[in-house]
Amino acid sequence: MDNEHLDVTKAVAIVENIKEIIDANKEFLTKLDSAIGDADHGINMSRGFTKALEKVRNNQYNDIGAVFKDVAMTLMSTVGGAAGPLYGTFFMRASMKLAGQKEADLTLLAQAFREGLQGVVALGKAQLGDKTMVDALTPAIEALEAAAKQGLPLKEGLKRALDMAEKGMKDTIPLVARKGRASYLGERSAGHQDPGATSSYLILKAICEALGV
Amino acid sequence: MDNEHLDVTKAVAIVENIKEIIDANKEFLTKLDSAIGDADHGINMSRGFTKALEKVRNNQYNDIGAVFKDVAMTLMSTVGGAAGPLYGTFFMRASMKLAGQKEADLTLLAQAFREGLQGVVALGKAQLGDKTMVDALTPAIEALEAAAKQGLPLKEGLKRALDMAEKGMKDTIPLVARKGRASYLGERSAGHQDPGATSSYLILKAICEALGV
Amino acid sequence: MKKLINDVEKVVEESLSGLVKAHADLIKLHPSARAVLRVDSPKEKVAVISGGGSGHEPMHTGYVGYGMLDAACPGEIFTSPTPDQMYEAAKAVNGGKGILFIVKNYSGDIMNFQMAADMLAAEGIPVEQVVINDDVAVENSLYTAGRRGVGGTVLAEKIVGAKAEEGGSLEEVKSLCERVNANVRSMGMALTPCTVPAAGKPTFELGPDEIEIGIGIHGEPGRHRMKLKPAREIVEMLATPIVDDLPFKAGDEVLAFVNGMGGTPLSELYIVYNDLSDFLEKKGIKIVRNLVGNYITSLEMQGCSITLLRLDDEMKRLWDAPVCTPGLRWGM
Amino acid sequence: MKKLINDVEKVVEESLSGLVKAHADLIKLHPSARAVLRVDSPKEKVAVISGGGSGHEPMHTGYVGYGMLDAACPGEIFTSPTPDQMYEAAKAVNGGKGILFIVKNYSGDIMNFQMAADMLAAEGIPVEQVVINDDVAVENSLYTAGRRGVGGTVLAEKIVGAKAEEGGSLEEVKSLCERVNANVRSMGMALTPCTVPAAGKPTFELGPDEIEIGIGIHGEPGRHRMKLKPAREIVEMLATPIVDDLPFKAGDEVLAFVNGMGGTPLSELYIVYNDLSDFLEKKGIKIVRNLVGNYITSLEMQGCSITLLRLDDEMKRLWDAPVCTPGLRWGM
Ligand SMILES: Nc1ncnc2c1ncn2[C@@H]1O[C@H](COP(=O)(O)OP(=O)(O)O)[C@@H](O)[C@H]1O
Ligand SMILES: Nc1ncnc2c1ncn2[C@@H]1O[C@H](COP(=O)(O)OP(=O)(O)O)[C@@H](O)[C@H]1O
Ligand SMILES: [Mg+2]
Ligand SMILES: [Mg+2]
Ligand SMILES: [Mg+2]
Ligand SMILES: [Mg+2]
Repeated sequence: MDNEHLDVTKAVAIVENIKEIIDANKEFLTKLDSAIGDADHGINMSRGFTKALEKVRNNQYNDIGAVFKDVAMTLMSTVGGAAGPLYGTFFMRASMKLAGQKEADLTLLAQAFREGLQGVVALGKAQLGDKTMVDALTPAIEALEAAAKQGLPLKEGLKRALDMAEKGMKDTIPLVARKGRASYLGERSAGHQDPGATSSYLILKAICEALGV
Repeated sequence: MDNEHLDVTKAVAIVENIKEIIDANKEFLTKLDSAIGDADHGINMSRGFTKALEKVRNNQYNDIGAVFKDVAMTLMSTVGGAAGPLYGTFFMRASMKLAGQKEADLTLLAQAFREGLQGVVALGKAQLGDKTMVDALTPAIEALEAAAKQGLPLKEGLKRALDMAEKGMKDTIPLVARKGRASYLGERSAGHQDPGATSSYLILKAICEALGV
Repeated sequence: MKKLINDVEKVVEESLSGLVKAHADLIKLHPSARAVLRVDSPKEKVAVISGGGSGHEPMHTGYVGYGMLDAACPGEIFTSPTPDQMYEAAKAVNGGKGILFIVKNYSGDIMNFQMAADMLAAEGIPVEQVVINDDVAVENSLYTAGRRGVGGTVLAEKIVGAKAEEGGSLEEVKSLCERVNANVRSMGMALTPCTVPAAGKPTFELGPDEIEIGIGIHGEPGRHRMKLKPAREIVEMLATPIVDDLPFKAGDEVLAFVNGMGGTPLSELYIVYNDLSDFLEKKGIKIVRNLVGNYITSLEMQGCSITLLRLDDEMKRLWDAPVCTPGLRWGM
Repeated sequence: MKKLINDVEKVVEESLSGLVKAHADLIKLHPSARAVLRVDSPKEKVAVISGGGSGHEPMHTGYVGYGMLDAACPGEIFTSPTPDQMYEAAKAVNGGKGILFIVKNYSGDIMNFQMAADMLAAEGIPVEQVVINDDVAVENSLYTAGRRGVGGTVLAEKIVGAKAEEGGSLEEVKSLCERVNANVRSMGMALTPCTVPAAGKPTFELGPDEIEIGIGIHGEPGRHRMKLKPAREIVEMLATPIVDDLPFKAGDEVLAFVNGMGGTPLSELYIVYNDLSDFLEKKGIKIVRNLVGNYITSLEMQGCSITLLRLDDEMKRLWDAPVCTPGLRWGM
């Protein structure tokens, strides 16, 4: 097992860890969503990743793409709400890039996540600054890409991505939402951290932890 | 105006004073009814005597019976609940005894009230000790009758009646209700003063005050 | 107290005004007395009349119309109506075949309806009364004002109304009503109290995790107060005394009525129905008709009641017969 | 949190189970996907399908049946359903004349229905979508996810369902649905919040004398929070932006829909209807149809919404057409 590649075992560990971290933050995410949404984001995400993990645990995989494809399908059919199709699409598009791959380096991972993000934007039509998950995902994936271009190690790339996701997440606080339920609040949405941006950060954090970053 | 007779002017003053005292005790009666009933006794009684007073004020009377008949009819058609027909009947039966009378002495008053009480018992079928208005009315009317028999002055008779009504009212506290809504509480009705016994006491108190007792 | 009202003194009046405006094709107000009348009350039928305190909507005013009530007399909130209301309503809808009063067993209702019946009888109008007393929560009914009339009233009004509509005589309609009453049992519970507008405060208090089993429809306390339980256990606590009382037996065909107290979402009532259906299935009691919803309420109270009616063929047929009222409608 | 439930994870499942047991003559569950289907969905008609988060009962599952929906796909409480639900439901009720999805405008609903539509289109099944967005409480809809779909959805489902039932083509049914949406406006308010079972806490907080004007059906905050007002003023605050928006004009014939949020007693809704009727009369707007009751709810929330639909002759005729669903029934 090398440190520069994501492989099937690690991919499964990632799913396990996402489930853990989302569960641990279930109430927190729901609380964020109750401030500017409808108080279900943590519940939805926890339900989805619990099912995704069940699915992944009950399967044998030969490539990373297949792991993420199962995650995508499960999220799509169990999360519901806005986050369901968005994260479903994210993992689906990423899995297509990783299809057939037994391992992925930083470059491939960055490409896969970029595809995922493009899917999210195509479906949800959110722009940067609309106070959504896109605000955490975009800088994180840009950081991954930059690190890949500089030939940095996988862990270093992920670490930088996580830092940027965290920054993007926190930067949603002053924003006025323009997409999703929070947009109905208008100015009143400012001052609250976006739940979806937060779950995106937590997912990245789980990936990092699973890979020992 | 003599002190030994009730006349039309005093009868109207009685209605005015009942309305005052019931209004002043509206919340209290409702609170008693909320402990062992449905929290409307004060509201019902206040509505009824407000209307009764309106009616009485808008009329000219030649006899006491007519005053109480208007009170009876108004209570019957505005109070509702258990208290409406009971007090309606009380005043109706009393008014029949007083029909055509320009004044009433203690003896006649005692007879009229006895008739009223008999109407209440015929309609509601409550026995002494069932924790109802009958428990305040019965000893009070017995005191009136006794005072009349002894040839005591009107005011003295009323004073004794009021004392007995108060005692009867307080004696309802430990009783277990067997009639009316409070009976549904079973043992739990013990420890609370009956709202209807309380309004009966207050009506008698208003009569006393109106007559300067 | 937070309510969508204008004036605590005018709650009943304004609500009735809205009701008859919304359903002017079915019902109208009596010109002088506080009573809701069918617009098309036919001559040549027994007039079925009910009434009682307001705050239980849609009962009774919402049940006036084809195949159910000819008139309803609403009192103030939780307060029996007065005899003049029933008297005037009866005079207005009397078609010559007589009047049936369906009365819920509460001291006030009994006395006020009795006085109205006396007034009508004095004028030679044939009038009968049936008192509904289906609430098994009331134990020792010998030492109380007796069992209260609750959910069974709605079923009686529907079935008896259909019988009157098809031309039943006063005697037939009355005895059917007695038969319904003899075969129906109910019990309710509350999650939260309710607030009579004129009182401004809840009629009773329940802790944040307490419920009251055996509650009456005016918030009269019930059999026990206890900690919140799962719906399944609540259903068992309500349905067991109901089943044991009649008793309902394996093979009986019943109408199962899950009623909301006014503030309970429909989704929860269906959970209750689901559990009730399991409960009765285990006992071999067959649900052949059902009614689920807020039909006899206690203002905004959260909670539910369960009513079981043992059906015979006539009752089934009459239950299925067309009904067209603001609160219950099918077949037309 | 006090609710008549067994398990926060199973609220939707058990409630659906109760619903289909109670109305087995009208509806059934899809054998694998979470969807409620008409038992008698005829071939040779456009299948009308809706869905959305649960917690708004009777919408949508209670509107499946003759003359309304062919299928409804309930999500978790306040959470959009997933594409596989709509996909499977559509496959089950597809009669060959195509599928219309009636979608409320929420990001989640839009995306999930869109994915289902893509999946069906990929199989060559003709599918159209109409998004209902009638909530005038949402200002600046350019800078938001747009106006939400609220009370107008119920009216659209009834009218469009009747059109499909009488054999309208997919094109006709769709364009009628768009016409209903173009002529309907709504706004709601809350007296109290509601609690999503899985969350266990109220979705927002309101002081003991505060109300929220312009609330969404998931407890999304509205335009203003203010002190409790009389019903008449609340009606004015809701109806004025509704009337001004379309705008509704003197002489317009409308369907006036006073909806309860789930925990509001019917008596209060009729007071609101009474005030609304006065309000519209002053403006010369004529109520020619109405609906008053709890039809699109937010769990046990207390409050109400007002919806006005400008009617044309076809809409009137289709509104009056027979409908037979658990939640809405007349004419049969
Ligand atoms: N159009 C969109 N594009 C990207 N992200 C979105 C969009 N709409 C909503 N989101 C994200 O989804 C999150 C809310 O998810 P969730 O609470 O699960 O769904 P819902 O709003 O349907 O209840 C928001 O915090 C936001 O980050
Ligand atoms: N059968 C009865 N006989 C005599 N008094 C009765 C009877 N039933 C009830 N009452 C009296 O009526 C009172 C309650 O009156 P009220 O609250 O106005 O009526 P309700 O119980 O219908 O709400 C009781 O406190 C009791 O004194
Ligand atoms: Mg949410
Ligand atoms: Mg009382
Ligand atoms: Mg009362
Ligand atoms: Mg949601």
